[in-house]
Amino acid sequence: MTGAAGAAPPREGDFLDSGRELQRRLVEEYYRGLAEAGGPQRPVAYMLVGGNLTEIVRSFGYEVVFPEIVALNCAIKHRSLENILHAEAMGYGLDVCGYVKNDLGLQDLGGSTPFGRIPRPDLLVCSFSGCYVYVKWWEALAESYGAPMFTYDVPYLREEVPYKEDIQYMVAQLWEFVHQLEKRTGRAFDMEELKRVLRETRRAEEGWARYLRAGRLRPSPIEAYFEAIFYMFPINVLRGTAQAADFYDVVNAEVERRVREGNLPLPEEKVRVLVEGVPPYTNYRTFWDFFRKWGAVSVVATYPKVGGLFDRGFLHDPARPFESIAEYSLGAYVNQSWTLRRKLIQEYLREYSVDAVVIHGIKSCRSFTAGQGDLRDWLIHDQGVPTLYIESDHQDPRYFAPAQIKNRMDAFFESLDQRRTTKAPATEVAA
Amino acid sequence: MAAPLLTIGERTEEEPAAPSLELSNDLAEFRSAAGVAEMVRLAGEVLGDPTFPVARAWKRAGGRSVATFPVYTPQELIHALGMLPVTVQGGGENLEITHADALLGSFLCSISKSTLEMALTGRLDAFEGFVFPYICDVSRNLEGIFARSLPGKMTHMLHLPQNFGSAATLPFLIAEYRRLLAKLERVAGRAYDPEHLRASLATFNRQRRLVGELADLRRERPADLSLVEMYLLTRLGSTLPRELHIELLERALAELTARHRKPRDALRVVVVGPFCEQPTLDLLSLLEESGCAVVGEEFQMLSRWYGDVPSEGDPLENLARAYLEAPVDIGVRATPTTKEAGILARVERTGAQGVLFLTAKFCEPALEDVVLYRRALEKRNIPYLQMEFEERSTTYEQARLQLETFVESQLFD
Amino acid sequence: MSALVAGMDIGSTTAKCVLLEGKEIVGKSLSPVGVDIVKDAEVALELALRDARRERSEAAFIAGTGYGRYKVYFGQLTVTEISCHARGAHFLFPGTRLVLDIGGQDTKAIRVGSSGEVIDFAMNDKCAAGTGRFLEVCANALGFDIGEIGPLSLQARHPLKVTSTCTVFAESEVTSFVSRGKEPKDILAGLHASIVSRSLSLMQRVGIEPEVTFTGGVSRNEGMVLALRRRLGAPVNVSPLSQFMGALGAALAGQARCEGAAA
Amino acid sequence: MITCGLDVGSSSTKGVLLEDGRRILGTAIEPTRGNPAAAARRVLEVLGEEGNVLTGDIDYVCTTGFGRSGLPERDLQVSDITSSGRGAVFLFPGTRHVVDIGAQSSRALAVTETGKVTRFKMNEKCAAGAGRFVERCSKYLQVPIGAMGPKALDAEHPRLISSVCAVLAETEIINNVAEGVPLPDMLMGIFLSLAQRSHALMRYVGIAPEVTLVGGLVHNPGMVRALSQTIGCPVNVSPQGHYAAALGSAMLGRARKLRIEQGVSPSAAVA
Ligand SMILES: Nc1ncnc2c1ncn2[C@@H]1O[C@H](COP(=O)(O)OP(=O)(O)O)[C@@H](O)[C@H]1O
Ligand SMILES: Nc1ncnc2c1ncn2[C@@H]1O[C@H](COP(=O)(O)OP(=O)(O)O)[C@@H](O)[C@H]1O
Ligand code: SF4
Ligand code: SF4
Ligand code: SF4
Repeated sequence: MTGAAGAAPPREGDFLDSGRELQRRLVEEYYRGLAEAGGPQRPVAYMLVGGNLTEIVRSFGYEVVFPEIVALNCAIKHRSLENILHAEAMGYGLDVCGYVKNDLGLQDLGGSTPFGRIPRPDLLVCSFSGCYVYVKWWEALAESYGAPMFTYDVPYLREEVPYKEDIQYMVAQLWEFVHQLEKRTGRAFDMEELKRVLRETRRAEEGWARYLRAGRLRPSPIEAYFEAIFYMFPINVLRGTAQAADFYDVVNAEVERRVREGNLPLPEEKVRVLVEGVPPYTNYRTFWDFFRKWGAVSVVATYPKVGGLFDRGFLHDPARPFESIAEYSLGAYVNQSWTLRRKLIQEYLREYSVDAVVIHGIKSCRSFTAGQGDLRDWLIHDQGVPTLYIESDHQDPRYFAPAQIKNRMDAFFESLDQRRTTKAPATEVAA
Repeated sequence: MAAPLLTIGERTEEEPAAPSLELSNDLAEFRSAAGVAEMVRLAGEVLGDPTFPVARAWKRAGGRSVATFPVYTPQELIHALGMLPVTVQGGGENLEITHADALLGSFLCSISKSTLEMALTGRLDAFEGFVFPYICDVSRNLEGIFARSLPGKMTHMLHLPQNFGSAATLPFLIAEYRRLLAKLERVAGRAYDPEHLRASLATFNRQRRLVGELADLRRERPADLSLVEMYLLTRLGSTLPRELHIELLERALAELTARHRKPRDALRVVVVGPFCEQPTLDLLSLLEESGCAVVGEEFQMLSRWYGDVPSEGDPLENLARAYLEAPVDIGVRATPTTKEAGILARVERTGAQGVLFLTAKFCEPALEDVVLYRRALEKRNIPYLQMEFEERSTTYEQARLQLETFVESQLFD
Repeated sequence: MSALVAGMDIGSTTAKCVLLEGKEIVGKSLSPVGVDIVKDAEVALELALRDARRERSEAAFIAGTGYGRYKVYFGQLTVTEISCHARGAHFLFPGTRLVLDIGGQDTKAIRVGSSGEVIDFAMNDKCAAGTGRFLEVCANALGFDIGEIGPLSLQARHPLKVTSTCTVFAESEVTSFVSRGKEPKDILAGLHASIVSRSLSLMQRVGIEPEVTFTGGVSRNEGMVLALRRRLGAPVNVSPLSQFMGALGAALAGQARCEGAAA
Repeated sequence: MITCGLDVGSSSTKGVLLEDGRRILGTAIEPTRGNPAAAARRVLEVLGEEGNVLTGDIDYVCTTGFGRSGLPERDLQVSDITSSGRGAVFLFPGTRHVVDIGAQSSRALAVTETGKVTRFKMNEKCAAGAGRFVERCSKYLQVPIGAMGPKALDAEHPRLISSVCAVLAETEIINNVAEGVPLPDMLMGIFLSLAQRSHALMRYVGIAPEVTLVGGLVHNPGMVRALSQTIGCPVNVSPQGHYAAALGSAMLGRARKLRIEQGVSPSAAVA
């Protein structure tokens, strides 16, 4: 699973606005800051996006590296293949998650990226939330760096209301983690500081949620997939800082201006799409173009929820710091059972007046993808929503076959078009 | 849905929940199996039939059974409620996949597809419920697909914890087992009783001990029990009523102890990887044909996850503790030791001359470990070979070539 | 009088052209596709015009489909082959609800509505295994013509089990069967069965609903048609025009566009 | 002692007559055409003529390759990976890494100074990167197979093939033609793509100089250049590299025969 698109410069057709500019600056600053991090003064913790413990780790003065995000930034910059090939030479098979290969290849090659050097980890925090590969990946990092690893076991979310025992288990682990950090850093845990950080977190989450909900408007002033992915960076990477919270204020002001001035993602919104799945970062623009060509705007997407379902009302609560962190880790999108994922999508379909669903399966990500075929079947047969399933990879450009994907997307949108024009009996039209 | 208590055979409610073996004639053949060869033949038949004849027979006799996906589920709980636990380990080489492909992506292991195919085509109708342990994302997600595909059946995703260093893990796992128990109780139509679980622990202890003896025998005298024979005899225990399996193993061991075949010259290898999806019997035979003697492997892990589970005290706690403390070192369980130490210890313990990575195609947990293992082996100059397999394959040219080369490279100098 | 519309399907192995006037197919052509697609398309059009005894100038509208559709520079409209096969099948067999199209490089299952509109579709992903090209390679390896293998497969008495349908390995798999003394007809039956099974899983994806219409070049293979009928346990529509279904659909789309413009 | 090595490949059957493990008396190659036994017989005939040796004078026959087990003439069979390692070291004694590209498979081998294989990796089930693909391209592009390599050397801006599937790669090539990509660029693109796939296997095994290319692709100078360019070091090639596996099996046959003569029990060997 993952995070947010990085420092790629905006291109014509993107919104050339303040949000996008600011996002680029934040990304650059973040990587600049990392370049100087490491060692006892500014120790570095590696963390996974899903169910992460940013707030706690930050309150102990750690800099946080998210290898998933570094990997996707490399992929957007067309730098993933060399890392992946290196990882394959190390012995990682063709079917191993692209993030893992991109990252471990990169690490083995010395950690230098187009944005600067990524520091070595002083601590590995493995939030086992939503993806089994996390455990394997962190194990590999632990062995190659000899760095200490903390495994934060997050049970799978199987009922809407979390089990009491699960929360207890996680809270107990968080306390153990805090004690470990105290020993490691020689600093005492400061609950007030954590609460302060959580307040910033909450402010960012509220802003981000507001932005996402703008997709309900018709026409939508936001692109809830291709644009939102850029805007995921602050919520996932900088959560807990004032910067992140301020960022969404800027973005939301921008969205309001768009609504006022009619500056929309596309001149004409022909199809309102829900997108499910991790994007093909290596061919992000090409993929986006395939939508634009048909006037398809994504008004809601599941992927931006991998860091948490803030738009559904979950927010960190400074009054219940550990409990709310535990609830947060439980509720991230891929940590939810398919039954819950289906339910969420069902609600999105209604709330965002969705016309069609596009599912992008990732060949090397089973966590997200295993079951998307079933989802497709459910959408078409049980929900009556036209749905397209296509497959490529998030990190490995060798698996993005533009001609084939384009052909499928053209056929799909063409058939939607055709169905709108042919007045077929209602029973036949699955929409 | 409070179904009446099971009345199988002559068991009364007061007795511990050991399922009766008199349940049907269908299993009579096993009881009268003349010797190891006959048992192996029957095992091949029963295990090669993706419609689960034993579970069907059990159901016909009025019993209920619950299927579990590999690698580990505390089947003792199912047993203690008077039900038949069965490990569903894929559909084997003869199952044709036409439905499951539509619901699963193309880059998934075969076992996930064949398991779903069996469900969609009614082959799993003998089971009342399905448990998927969190061994990987595929198995975990499969639960959600089953929940939609088989709406009338119980499905459960069992969260096997991965934090082995926390004081909170044991209480969590006990709570997790209780949740599973609650669902199982509904399926069984009876309440959990610690006494019954104690009895089940004893039965499973006995079964594990015998399986262990079989493995020891093979390690010491590989010529007397072929890999396929051992595999089938062991795997039989994942589908037969456990009491019947115990009977069979006792007889088999008695016969095998007297066997003395001429030892063969072969390369001693540890096989790493096939802990979940199972290779075909042909591939297993091929290992031996190409000159490998398998002295360590990961098949049928469930039947040897831990040693004896004590029955004094709270049996549920004992069961949870046994899972957590087991020194099992496979790809779907985070271990306290490093992978490097783990593989070297295994090679040393078994006296292996090489390591064979037999990874199920698309099995990510297995694929990721290979790298760490291989690094450790290279440091020590221990030869290894990595191959991928699928449960559905008919040609073995590639596999044969690689195996032969591997053996030749050790034998010629 | 309705206009003469050309539908062209530039596939991976063959170019097909259909000339449509009103509801009547007045000419058609089938020719191979090589490295010069543009020229091959021209040739296909010329051949069809010759078949219809018409002049190029008479063709009021040209619509293209198939992988080569963007290369057919003289076309006024391009449509994906998915909608074309649906339209074409609906035109010939109005009761069609499911189209199975097996061409040289891909297989598609298309669910269509009562007006011929596409409701859902699925295509082979990952690779070109189990498509028409696969059969060609196998036929070659066994020393037969592509037209011979279907009938031959029907004579099999002990069909073999074939799991790999990788086109590239087909040859060695076939040779290894031959060297094990297996009979060509049994091998062929196995190969056909394995393609049918693959197609079935694709059809499953969109939902199998009668009537089923089989299109694309591989539908000319009687062995495949029969194997498919047997597996489905239901009739399957096949027309002598099956390989032209895409081109026909393109012509129909072109016609609709003309009429739309006229109206 | 005269030993014969027969390499029954999926596309061609190669044979070598070796005297005392040192001197090559003759080589022969015949298309396999799905009938290994017949091809082997033809090769044996040609070998006899070329080496001026009667069948009875051959002391030992060792077979290798895809059809190794189907020949009644054999005394011993070994895998073609084991044997091509030996053969490569015979041809270039400094060899430590062998790339073997045949019709349907490519492999990378790490070898010792005696040619013993210490590690190897072959292409997976998907056959997208081997000689047969080159043959197909030759057909499409209507360039004779022997002319492809030399023509490729004129490339200025090679156009790589991205598709991993050989069948889909054909479509890509056809598209390139339609776009007017010059022939040498396309050809070199094909070889570079193949070289990249081999490179992945080689890196997995670990590349150590000297690197020797064996298998049918040795006849193709375009492939040789693409390979050395991709891996960034020179590659040994010899026309006899096509016979490496046959040669290696002749050597292994000799070693085996010597051991039997010295009275080592046959059961200890691989037969
Ligand atoms: N006469 C025939 N009999 C049986 N099969 C045929 C015949 N002609 C063509 N085919 C099959 O049809 C395939 C080509 O189908 P087609 O639909 O024309 O492909 P495409 O549209 O991709 O070019 C060939 O690969 C071959 O398998
Ligand atoms: N004379 C030649 N010129 C160029 N390429 C050749 C020549 N002979 C063989 N090849 C190439 O070598 C491949 C066959 O290699 P080979 O090692 O004989 O295969 P195998 O051992 O699998 O039969 C062919 O596919 C072709 O690409
Ligand atoms: S498998 Fe998927 S969820 Fe897991 S790390 Fe990879 S991309 Fe993320
Ligand atoms: S074979 Fe591997 S990937 Fe597949 S279900 Fe089993 S553990 Fe998971
Ligand atoms: S070469 Fe074969 S297996 Fe590989 S992608 Fe192509 S058809 Fe599929």
